[in-house]
Amino acid sequence: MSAIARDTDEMLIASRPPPTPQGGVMYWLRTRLFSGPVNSVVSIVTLLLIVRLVWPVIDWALIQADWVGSSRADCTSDGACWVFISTRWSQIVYGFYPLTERWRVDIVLGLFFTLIVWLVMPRLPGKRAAALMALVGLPIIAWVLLLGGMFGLPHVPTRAWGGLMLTLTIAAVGIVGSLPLGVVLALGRRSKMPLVRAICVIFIEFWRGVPLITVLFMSSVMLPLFVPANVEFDKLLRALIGIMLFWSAYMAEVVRSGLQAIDKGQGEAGAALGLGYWLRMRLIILPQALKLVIPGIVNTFIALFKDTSLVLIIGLFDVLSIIQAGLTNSDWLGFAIEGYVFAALVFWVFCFGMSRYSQHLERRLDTGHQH
Amino acid sequence: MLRPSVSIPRRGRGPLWRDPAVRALFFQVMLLAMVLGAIGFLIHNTMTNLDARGIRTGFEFLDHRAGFPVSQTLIDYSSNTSTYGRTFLVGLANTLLVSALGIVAATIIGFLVGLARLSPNWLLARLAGVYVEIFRNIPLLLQILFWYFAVLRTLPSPRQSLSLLDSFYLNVRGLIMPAPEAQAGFMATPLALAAAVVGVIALAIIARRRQAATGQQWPVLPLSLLLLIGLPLATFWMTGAPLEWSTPELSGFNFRGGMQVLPELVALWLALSIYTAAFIAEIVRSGIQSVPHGQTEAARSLSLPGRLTMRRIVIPQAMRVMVPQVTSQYLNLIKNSSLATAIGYPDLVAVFAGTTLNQTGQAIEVMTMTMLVYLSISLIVSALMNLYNARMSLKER
Amino acid sequence: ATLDDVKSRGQLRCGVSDGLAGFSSPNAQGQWQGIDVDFCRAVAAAVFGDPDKVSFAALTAKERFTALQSGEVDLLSRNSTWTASRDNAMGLTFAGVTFYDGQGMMVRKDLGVSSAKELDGASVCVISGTTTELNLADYFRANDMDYNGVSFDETDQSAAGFDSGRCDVLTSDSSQLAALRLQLADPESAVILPERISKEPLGPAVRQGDEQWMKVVRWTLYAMLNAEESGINSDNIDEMRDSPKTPDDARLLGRDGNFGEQMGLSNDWAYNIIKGVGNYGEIFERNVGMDSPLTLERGENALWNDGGLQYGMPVR
Amino acid sequence: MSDTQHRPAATGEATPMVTISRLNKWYGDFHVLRDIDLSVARGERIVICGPSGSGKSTLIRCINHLEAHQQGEIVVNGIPMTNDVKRIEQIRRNVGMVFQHFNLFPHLTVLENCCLSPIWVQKKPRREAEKSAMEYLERVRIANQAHKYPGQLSGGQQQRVAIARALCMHPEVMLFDEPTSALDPEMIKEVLDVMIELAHEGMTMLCVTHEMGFARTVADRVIFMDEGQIVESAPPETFFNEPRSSRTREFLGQILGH
Amino acid sequence: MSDTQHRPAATGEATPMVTISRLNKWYGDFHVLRDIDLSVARGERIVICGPSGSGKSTLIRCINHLEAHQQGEIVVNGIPMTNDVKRIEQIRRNVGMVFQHFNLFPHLTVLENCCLSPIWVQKKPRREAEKSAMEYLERVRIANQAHKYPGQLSGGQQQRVAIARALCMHPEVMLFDEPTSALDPEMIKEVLDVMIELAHEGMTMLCVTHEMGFARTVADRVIFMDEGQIVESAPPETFFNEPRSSRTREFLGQILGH
Ligand SMILES: Nc1ncnc2c1ncn2[C@@H]1O[C@H](COP(=O)(O)OP(=O)(O)OP(=O)(O)O)[C@@H](O)[C@H]1O
Ligand SMILES: Nc1ncnc2c1ncn2[C@@H]1O[C@H](COP(=O)(O)OP(=O)(O)OP(=O)(O)O)[C@@H](O)[C@H]1O
Ligand SMILES: [Mg+2]
Ligand SMILES: [Mg+2]
Repeated sequence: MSAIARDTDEMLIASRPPPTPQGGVMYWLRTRLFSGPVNSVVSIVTLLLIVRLVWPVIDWALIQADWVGSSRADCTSDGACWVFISTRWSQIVYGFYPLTERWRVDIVLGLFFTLIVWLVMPRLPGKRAAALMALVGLPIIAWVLLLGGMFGLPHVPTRAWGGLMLTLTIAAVGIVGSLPLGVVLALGRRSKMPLVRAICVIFIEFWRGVPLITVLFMSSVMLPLFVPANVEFDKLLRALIGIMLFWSAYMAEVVRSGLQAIDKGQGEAGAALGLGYWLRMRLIILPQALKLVIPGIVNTFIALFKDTSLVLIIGLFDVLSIIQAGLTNSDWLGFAIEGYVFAALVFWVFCFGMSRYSQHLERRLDTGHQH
Repeated sequence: MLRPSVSIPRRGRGPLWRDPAVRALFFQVMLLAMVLGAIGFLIHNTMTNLDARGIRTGFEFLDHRAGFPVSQTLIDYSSNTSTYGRTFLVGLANTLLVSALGIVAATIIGFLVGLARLSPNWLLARLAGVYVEIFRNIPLLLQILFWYFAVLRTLPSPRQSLSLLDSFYLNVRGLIMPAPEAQAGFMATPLALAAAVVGVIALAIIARRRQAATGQQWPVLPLSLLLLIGLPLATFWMTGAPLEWSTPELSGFNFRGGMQVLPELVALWLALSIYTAAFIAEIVRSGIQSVPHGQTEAARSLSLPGRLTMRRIVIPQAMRVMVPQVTSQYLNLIKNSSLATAIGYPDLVAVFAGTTLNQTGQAIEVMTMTMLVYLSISLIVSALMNLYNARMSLKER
Repeated sequence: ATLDDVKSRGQLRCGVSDGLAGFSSPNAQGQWQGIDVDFCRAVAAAVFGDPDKVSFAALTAKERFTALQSGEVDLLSRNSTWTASRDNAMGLTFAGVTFYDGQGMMVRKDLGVSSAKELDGASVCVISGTTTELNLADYFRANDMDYNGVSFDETDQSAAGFDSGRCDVLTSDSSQLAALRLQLADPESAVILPERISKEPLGPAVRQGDEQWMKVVRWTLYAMLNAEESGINSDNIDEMRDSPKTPDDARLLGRDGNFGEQMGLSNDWAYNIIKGVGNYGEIFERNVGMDSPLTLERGENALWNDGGLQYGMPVR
Repeated sequence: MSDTQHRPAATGEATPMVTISRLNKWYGDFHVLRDIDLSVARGERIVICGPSGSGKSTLIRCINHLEAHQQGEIVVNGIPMTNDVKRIEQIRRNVGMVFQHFNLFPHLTVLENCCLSPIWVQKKPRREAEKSAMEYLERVRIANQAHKYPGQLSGGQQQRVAIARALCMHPEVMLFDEPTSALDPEMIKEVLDVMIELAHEGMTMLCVTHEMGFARTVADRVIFMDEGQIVESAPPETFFNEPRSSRTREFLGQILGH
Repeated sequence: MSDTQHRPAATGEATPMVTISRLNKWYGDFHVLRDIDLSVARGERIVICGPSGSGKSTLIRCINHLEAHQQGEIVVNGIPMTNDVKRIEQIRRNVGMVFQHFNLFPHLTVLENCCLSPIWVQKKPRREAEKSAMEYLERVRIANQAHKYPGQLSGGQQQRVAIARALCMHPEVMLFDEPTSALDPEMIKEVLDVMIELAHEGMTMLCVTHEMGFARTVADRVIFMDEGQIVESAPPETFFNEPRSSRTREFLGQILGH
């Protein structure tokens, strides 16, 4: 017995650093891609497939493409004609926002992206201030600047909004609005009061059940029938409310599924500490439940982001619709592929960003709890 | 001592509004009043406004002749004689068809991709990740267009159709197959199918009994499949194959006779399943991750193999997290099927809320009907899933 | 009344298409362009003297009538065909015809078809929710032929479907067919058949029961037609007003009589239209005619005295 | 043990801290608690023991209304328990609890777990709360783990965190549900020492435990439960030496036997 | 205790059941297990004790590969542990485990929990599996709860289910991670009796526990761990009466002190 053989009072074995794991490209390749016959075949097939599929796309989109010019006449090569995008660029970003006022959009977008970066970069300090700014400051500033009509800024009606700025506005408002609403609905659905529960269930199932298109259709072209004569609502506002209610129902179900997975003991422990219902939810249950369903929340955010295109129904042009509308211009008939590819890229970049950030969050919030 | 039938009320000695029962009642009555009030207000307004604008309402239009053709009809329909009411049913059937196909496919792909994302095989996990990131992050409309034109581009024109046995043809107009026409005596085959279904159920029960008694496990799935396919087929041949096939023939521009699977349907189905599967995959992943690690460890220490651990331990518990969200995805898929209009698949929105609405101009009726239909489909799906969810929920103290 | 509402709002709300070459689509600067758009601007000019006092609501085919019925827009100028049922049963009134169109058919050359009558059994791509879809059905039934319809909701997609061989025939208003043909990968692979299978008079519509507003819209169109007939255009209008050549011109341009006031407008209403937007010919050439990529002939849309159908009622 | 003589006069106080009278509880048709009568004086230390499934946990969970009872009355610190949410919260603020399964909050660090109640319920400044939490963590000897998450601790470490967390509330009554079950003997002693100190500070304690050593040396009264009833309730000397009921004798026989 | 003399000759067997040599394991940079050498003979009963966080759980979790180790070798029943899944499953089929936190399957009833492995791994007929499960449940005295769900049981009841579940596999080695922590003394005795019976049937056991009584009467060898190492390994008489290391003496001092 080695333990017995040890000197009794100096038996301490010093803590050693762990053995360094093997490294190097070859090791990586061997373990990750070619660790067995099946794996190797899969790897090779995949690599071939990637080359077969991706190369023509690169060739078309980058190598053979035309980049500069001002009209379709400048597109001479076989590849993509990005001239369409470059001539339409400002419209894709600003929609129909008046030329002379676009600096206002620039400020808001600049502020928006700065805040996002600030919130997302883990190393930057002052997260609380940034969050406050993003949730309170930015909306006010955006509202004043974008809409105008005060402080000597000319009024820009929401009809003139469009393109990326509209997409981002709707998505941001939708995301920021639907999450808390969804949480409240989810809690309501699990409430012990039968009527509150019934109303939340009805609300959720109703909004989950109807297509957003018909909701927007009703809210845009039929709303004047539902409200007393000469009551006027801004169309964008209607869309925002519709989108928020619609997606909050989805969010509620995501949150509910998270709540279902939380151990009852957690709530009891909170109660035993004297925390009231709301504090218990806020400090104990929701943080865990929401963490659990981050993928579902991001699913909803991504779906919401892409669904902003539906505001075309109410005559507003988001990125996709404005590209589509541009394609109907008689100068640019027949460039649909470029337009659609570019639209896909724009959506992809934003959604991918959200997706990556959420995965980063999942990893960061992992506290190694194993029960 | 038996449990008292009525638990003794313990009214708080504090003020009345502190009593939770009183409080709950008050809030609930308030809420109900508000909701009812809002609904009444809306209805009243609509009626006055309709009156004031002299807009005709009513459902007589459903009996008027529609007069436009629909490219895929699962039920009898003819542009000459059928009514607008019929277009509603035709569109509904098409929506249900593509939704059902999509839900099945999306569930399967979604589960596989979600499991693959957690696979220890690095490449598989990475591929699944790429799948999710690509198909989740691009608008569905663009994906539908992509698949549609990708499908169309790879298929030959009718005259160069790929053909099999001179009765199956594949071309840009779709897959054209012989259509069966039942003759006398055909009824035996469906009856045989029903018998097979009963047989499968019996088989499952017997297999279970047998397992209980001897521990032998039968390959129930293959046996059931054999039964389900074999029995009707055998009956069919034995009764003398009482089916006439109307074989398609190329005449003029197109094939006539036979039945056809439209490329629109295939493209829409592909796009819907692939897109929704990306979402389901993420839900599956989060569901599986929500199961405490201790559960897997316990299963492993009982030496359950990996697949069984997944099936018996992890997935049943992951369902709590997955079911409400997957329900949402099913509902989304059903609703997203209305993007069909972009590629000319005649679903409910395209046929009824599109063409019919435009011909008749009766927006309120048409939109309400459309909304109600989606709502009912959704409620049915959601009710079924909630039932399942309630069964999955844990028994706790 | 609508006119008062519009005036008090200070802006005309006009429903246009969410994208249709030559009729309404946004240009690179984000301004709406097209015949339908210019007509909206003309009405705005007539009411306010300023063609820019108009806000455009982009409407899909499905929404257009509902939006007008519900009061979401004051005027619908969205390539809509004037039909009896729309005029009578839907609570709308058409105010005139801005564009005489007809439904045509385009087929692949390699089918070797030269007449629509030979299309029995063909697959046809069509835009859903339009009169086109119904005309198509009628035409084939009348000629005792069969067809498979594939209904898309966007012109673009239907053209792409045709291009990829999904359909043998693409049908649409002939004003669009020419443009769609240019979009094909190889425009030479398709021909437009000579038949017009329907009449498609496209025009602006207003809500039923508001005579005054309907007349404002109708006379806006007549003013543009009359201006073209008298050779008045946006370049020469100032000198024409200062020295009208004929009494007709004088009345049209508000030098004589109070025809504007009779409608509830100012007397220089027609001047404002021509000055701000142009006469009918200008609008046509600019948006769909020879000055545009669509290069459509005037055809039926020529003035009556050039052998066309466009006829402005006299201002008298 | 040396501290037996420091025990405060447990019965000298005027109002009892916890009074339970004719408490009955059912799970479905299963009668878990039957006619429980119990009065706990201020500063009294009570040990509850009994076979597994006899309703010990259920009883102490009723005291801070984690389980609703169907019949009977519970009065804690003069506040009668009703369904009123405010009142339940008021009671819970005075009652600390250590769970059999710890129920630590996995998304918060050890320190955050401990500061939760002081900061949010007692509205203490964070710094102060953290200081006092660190003191308790020090007492249970895991101050050095303060910034780890519960998932990274061993079972015994988690249990000590659970104790520290309950103590940080400065409750007047502490309920312990087998607080030493996951500890090694060394640790048990330390935890018990902490509990004894608390008792000196006048804290009332109800402790479900099978540490008979603890019961013998620390408890003012030992309660033996079986099948949902209080079978025996007596000071430790009487309890261990001359138990009245035969069921208790049997139980004690087992303990002394192994 | 009466059964001490029935102990089988633990060291008389030819091949050891479990052999661990120079086992090292790190959590990140934290060196949890340091140069562990241990050989367990067939039918031997080993008790592992030591302060909280000393790596006891980690050690036994390595034996059925719930934790991967970085250095050293483990051989169970003649099968060397590698990364090969098949082989790991083969090892696990011989090794039962009772977890510190029970880890029962909450969606299955008690009986289903117990029958899972017999039915699906050992392919026993359900009826037979259920019968044998009921026997084990009877042994740990919760046969009457067989159709409840784990969430409806008391802590002690859950622990007994966990033991029964592991026994239902009929393993050759049992790993117990504090199997009696949530039990009352009566129950502890019964569970220990079950364990002793198992030992008579020739089962090898590694048991992390702080029940020194159990160690004294049942163990063939007691192992004391501290800071990830085996500090002392000796038969109980030697261990308790003449421990060699001062660390052990200190630890025992604490136990005897309270
Ligand atoms: N995932 C992890 N990451 C970092 N450290 C860990 C992790 N898991 C366990 N540890 C540490 O490893 C050490 C040994 O843990 P282990 O669970 O084996 O202790 P133990 O001896 O079983 O203690 P106890 O008797 O309290 O259960 C502890 O100090 C613990 O904090
Ligand atoms: N939700 C429930 N439904 C039915 N029976 C339940 C439920 N919860 C607990 N029980 C039963 O109530 C009894 C008392 O449980 P309790 O947890 O109070 O026991 P305990 O005395 O604390 O036991 P232990 O010492 O094992 O923790 C047990 O027999 C248990 O099976
Ligand atoms: Mg208990
Ligand atoms: Mg441990």
